[in-house]
Amino acid sequence: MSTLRTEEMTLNMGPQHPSTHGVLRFVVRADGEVMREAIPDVGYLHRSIEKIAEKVGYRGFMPYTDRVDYVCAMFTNQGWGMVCEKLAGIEVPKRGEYCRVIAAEFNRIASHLLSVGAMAMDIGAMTPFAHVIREREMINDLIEELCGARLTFNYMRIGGVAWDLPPGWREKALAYLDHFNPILEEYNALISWNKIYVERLANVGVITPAEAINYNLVGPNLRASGIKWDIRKDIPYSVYPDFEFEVPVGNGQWGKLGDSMDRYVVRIREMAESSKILRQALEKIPPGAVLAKVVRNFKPPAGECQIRVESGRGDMGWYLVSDGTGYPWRVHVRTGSFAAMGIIQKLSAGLMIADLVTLIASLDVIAPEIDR
Amino acid sequence: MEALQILERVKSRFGDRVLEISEKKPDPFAVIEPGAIVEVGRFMNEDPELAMDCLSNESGVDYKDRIEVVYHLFSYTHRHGAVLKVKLPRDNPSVATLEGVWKSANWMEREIFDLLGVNFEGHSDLRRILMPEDWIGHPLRKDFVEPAEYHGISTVRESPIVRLDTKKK
Amino acid sequence: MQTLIQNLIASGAFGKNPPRDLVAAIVVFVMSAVVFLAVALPFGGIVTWVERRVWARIQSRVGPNRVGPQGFLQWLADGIKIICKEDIVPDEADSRLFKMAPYLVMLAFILPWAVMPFSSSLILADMNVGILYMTAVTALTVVGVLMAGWASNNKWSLIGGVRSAAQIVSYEIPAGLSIFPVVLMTGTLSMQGIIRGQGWAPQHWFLFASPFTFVAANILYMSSLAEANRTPFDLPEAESELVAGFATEYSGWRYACFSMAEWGNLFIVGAIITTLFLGGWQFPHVTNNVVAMNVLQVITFNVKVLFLVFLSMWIRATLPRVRIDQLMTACWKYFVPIAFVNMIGTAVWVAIWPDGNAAMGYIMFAGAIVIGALFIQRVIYYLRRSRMEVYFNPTI
Amino acid sequence: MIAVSEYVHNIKDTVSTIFEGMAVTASHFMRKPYTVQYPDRMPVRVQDTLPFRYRGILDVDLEICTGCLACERACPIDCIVIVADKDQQTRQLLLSQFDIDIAKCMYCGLCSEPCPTGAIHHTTEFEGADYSLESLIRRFVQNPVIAYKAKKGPETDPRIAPILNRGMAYLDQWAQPGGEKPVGEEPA
Repeated sequence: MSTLRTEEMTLNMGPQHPSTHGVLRFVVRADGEVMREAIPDVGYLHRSIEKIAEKVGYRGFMPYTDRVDYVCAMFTNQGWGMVCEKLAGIEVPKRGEYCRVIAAEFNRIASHLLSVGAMAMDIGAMTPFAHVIREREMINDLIEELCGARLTFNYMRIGGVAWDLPPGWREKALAYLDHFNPILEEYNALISWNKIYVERLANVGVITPAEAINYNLVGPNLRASGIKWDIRKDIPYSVYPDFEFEVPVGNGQWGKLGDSMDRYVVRIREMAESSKILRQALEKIPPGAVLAKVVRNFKPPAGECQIRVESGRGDMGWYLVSDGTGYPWRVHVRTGSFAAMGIIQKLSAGLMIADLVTLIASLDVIAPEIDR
Repeated sequence: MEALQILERVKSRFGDRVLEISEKKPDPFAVIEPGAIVEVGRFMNEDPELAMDCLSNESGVDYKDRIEVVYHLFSYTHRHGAVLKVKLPRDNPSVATLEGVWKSANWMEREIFDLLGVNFEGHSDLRRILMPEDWIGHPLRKDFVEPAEYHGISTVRESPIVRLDTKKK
Repeated sequence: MQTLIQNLIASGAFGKNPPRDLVAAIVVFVMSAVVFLAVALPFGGIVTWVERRVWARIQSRVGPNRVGPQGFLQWLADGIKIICKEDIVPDEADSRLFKMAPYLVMLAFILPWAVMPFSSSLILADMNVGILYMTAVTALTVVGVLMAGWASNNKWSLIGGVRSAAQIVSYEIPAGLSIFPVVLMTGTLSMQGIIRGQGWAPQHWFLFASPFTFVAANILYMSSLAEANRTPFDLPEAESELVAGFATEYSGWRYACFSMAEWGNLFIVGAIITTLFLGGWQFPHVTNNVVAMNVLQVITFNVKVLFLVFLSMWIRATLPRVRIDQLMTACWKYFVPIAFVNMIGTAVWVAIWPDGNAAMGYIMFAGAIVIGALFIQRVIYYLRRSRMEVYFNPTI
Repeated sequence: MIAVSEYVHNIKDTVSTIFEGMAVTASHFMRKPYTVQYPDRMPVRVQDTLPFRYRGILDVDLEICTGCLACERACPIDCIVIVADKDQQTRQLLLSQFDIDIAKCMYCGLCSEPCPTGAIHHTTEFEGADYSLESLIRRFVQNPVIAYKAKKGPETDPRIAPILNRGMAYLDQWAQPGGEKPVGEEPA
């Protein structure tokens, strides 16, 4: 019986597709439901922020760093501030570091909330996303009162932060944290331990520890593969040594180690850890100045340096080369999503189309971070 | 191990192919001869002492007279890192790809090729990553002039505010 | 219906001795027109408004409340908007199939209304093969959806269409198998006969007749959800993967047919399960005025059906979507074997107790109440932990 | 074939987790919706509920603008255009143009930071939609005005004093580099 002539389908998923987070495009070669290969095609959101940095100078570049990763913009602010401080040797006052950690950890919770909610929406449950947006809205209100903006904060400056905590803000933040923990547990009961949800995520896109390191995965994607590595703990920066918190690591409880369910659960646990850090930071914040004395047109000495910040999507490398003038010579950001994108093509062979959506959501990849 | 010790160890191993080691304050680095980068990388990856199992960051920098490719290596086992540099001529910069040693180099090298025009020999799939396929020129080069329009879409938008010139006399 | 026609002719509304079959035809035609225009179509619209309000309440938002009182005319506004929209036929699409598909799907939504048992005498056609007709007709949607998927010349729609064909065809089996236990117990296929086999009180319903029928009811409900493309099985138009699945290329009135059929099927799913397991229109004999009894029966039938429709909205807001291979494993490895066990179990059950075991009815009913109490206790637990203020008023 | 125990475990797991999920959603039926009915069914105007530091559309008090062009230099996108030049006869600084293109502005707050008198500041107004691009350029100077000259002591002129106090209050919000600022005092 002559075999039926079957033909592979080339599907065009994106750039306007509901579940590629931001403008991402995948050329999917699929045989029915099962994919042969998904070739990512990025660059739709490329604004060349690194070229802009060379034109607008050190102080003017801070608002642009919010646009590198607008879901958790505090970390990019912190990264840019720290790389300039390291090059110029500026010492940030203690209270300034505490304000930075508080704002950053709130933003990490908001970023993880969005990524966790978007993953539930991609798998078909609408309600968790609405609950997540409600919680994120409360955090946005808190940060709005702190720095005046909800998404592109521009809260930090070279040498510290722009504003001190407004009066009464501390109590509001602590009240939110008390409200947040039961809501997180309720969210888990609603979707995280749901059998259909676990079935959709377990054993999908398994990344072994060696592969994770070789492909330079970072942050929750790396920790989900069982590697206990968190910049806040292993290369301590800012005031993170003052707080005790553990680093959640994937343990392959639902399927093989390093599958999408592990990445999801690591993010859920990281939110609980961040709220622990926030509680300690809000209690132990010392009085004093929040901004070091930095001359208005900031000119760091010629030279180059690199720092790494534990952002919502993993450790973000800021590499700065300066030639002594008021404008940076070269800025390079290596972000978590860019590293995670490299592995999608290899992982996508053999997955189903519905799994590609899950894989993208579990790697928490967003377009502005990839294209910069 | 301290960054400088690592670089000394590499220098002792490769001798003159490591051109110079600079102890500049924030991050010391070693300049490697372009031809030897793959062996150095493989050595640093496999040597149990260094065990650099991750190419954390690879960036290209365009100095007016030369283009440098900077490799930030890192080791999760020993928790230490090192910085290597390769100096390339500006007109036709090309260096061997490190994709064989670290898979993460694939995307980073494509970005450097796209934005700075450095050709990586032996790269599995060297094409533009961020700019459109038919873009002319490499944007991050210092001498790059932005084209006025691309496929009929103008890339220049004058500011709508007109500055009054009140210089009467 | 026959009794209705008899006393209509007797009352001389149609002159002295009118031709009987002409009158019967007119009455049936008018009744079905009324049912179609006054119940089926408005229901398809109103349920969209109710679903959006229920969803909104679950997602701590408000839902449509601007068009008409509390947004009640929202569905009318949507309907008019969608009818005024231009319905485009993609040029490479196979236009004849493309235009036919929505009407086939609409047909599959309209035909089951013929055997819908609203009350003891209010049924369009009391066939003696009622339930068989119902399952056969609901399977028509496969043809329509497959045609839509293929004809819109869009790869995503093709995947949506093929997925839905596989899903509906394979979920016919457990649905069919779950109907057998009821047919075994009542011995008839006619809808009215099945309902007359049950009493009005819950312990006389077939749902609690035996553990087998209880499980059969759940399997029938889940598989009809799958046939109606509802979560957790709404793969054909999975928003996050296939945009809108087979209905991507449709717009205007043709898209309205698809969405009308999809939401209307909820009523049909609810009606099948109410007739088979929840005692249909059975109501205690309070008055012997026939019209009043019929009205009460219609009310009980609709209340039960609307509760099941509400349940499917509630499930859709809570559960995520299964993947295509999990869908197939669920059907062939879990639903079909258990449905067989139920069928054999009921056969043995009927052999031992030909007219049903009353004690088991009470026990099962008590078990259901215990599960309900446990559920309410969990709800109160979550309410107290979240410390959000309690608020019952549905309007805002 | 998977073991019967795993088969039953799967079913039990599915039923119990769906039961939990339904309980959570059921508890949401009894909760107050979190959304507000912006723009028309609001108890109080949104702009008044926003915090003091909210970075909305820019506003300039020309009475206390000293014409020092600090904001124009600080703006990374050059969307502020000021023309202020010394008038030969009266030796005074004349402000003849002060335009801000709020379509291009990214509300980053870098301009209001260096302003000595707090003339340029963010309001809590955010509804900037308009019919023409032209009207998105906010022109603050109709006819040329003399720039404000900061006096040594407190401001005497009763008309300008409240505006200056408001401006300085806005500036107090910013962290003074290196300055020890006690926590908690908030301008009225």
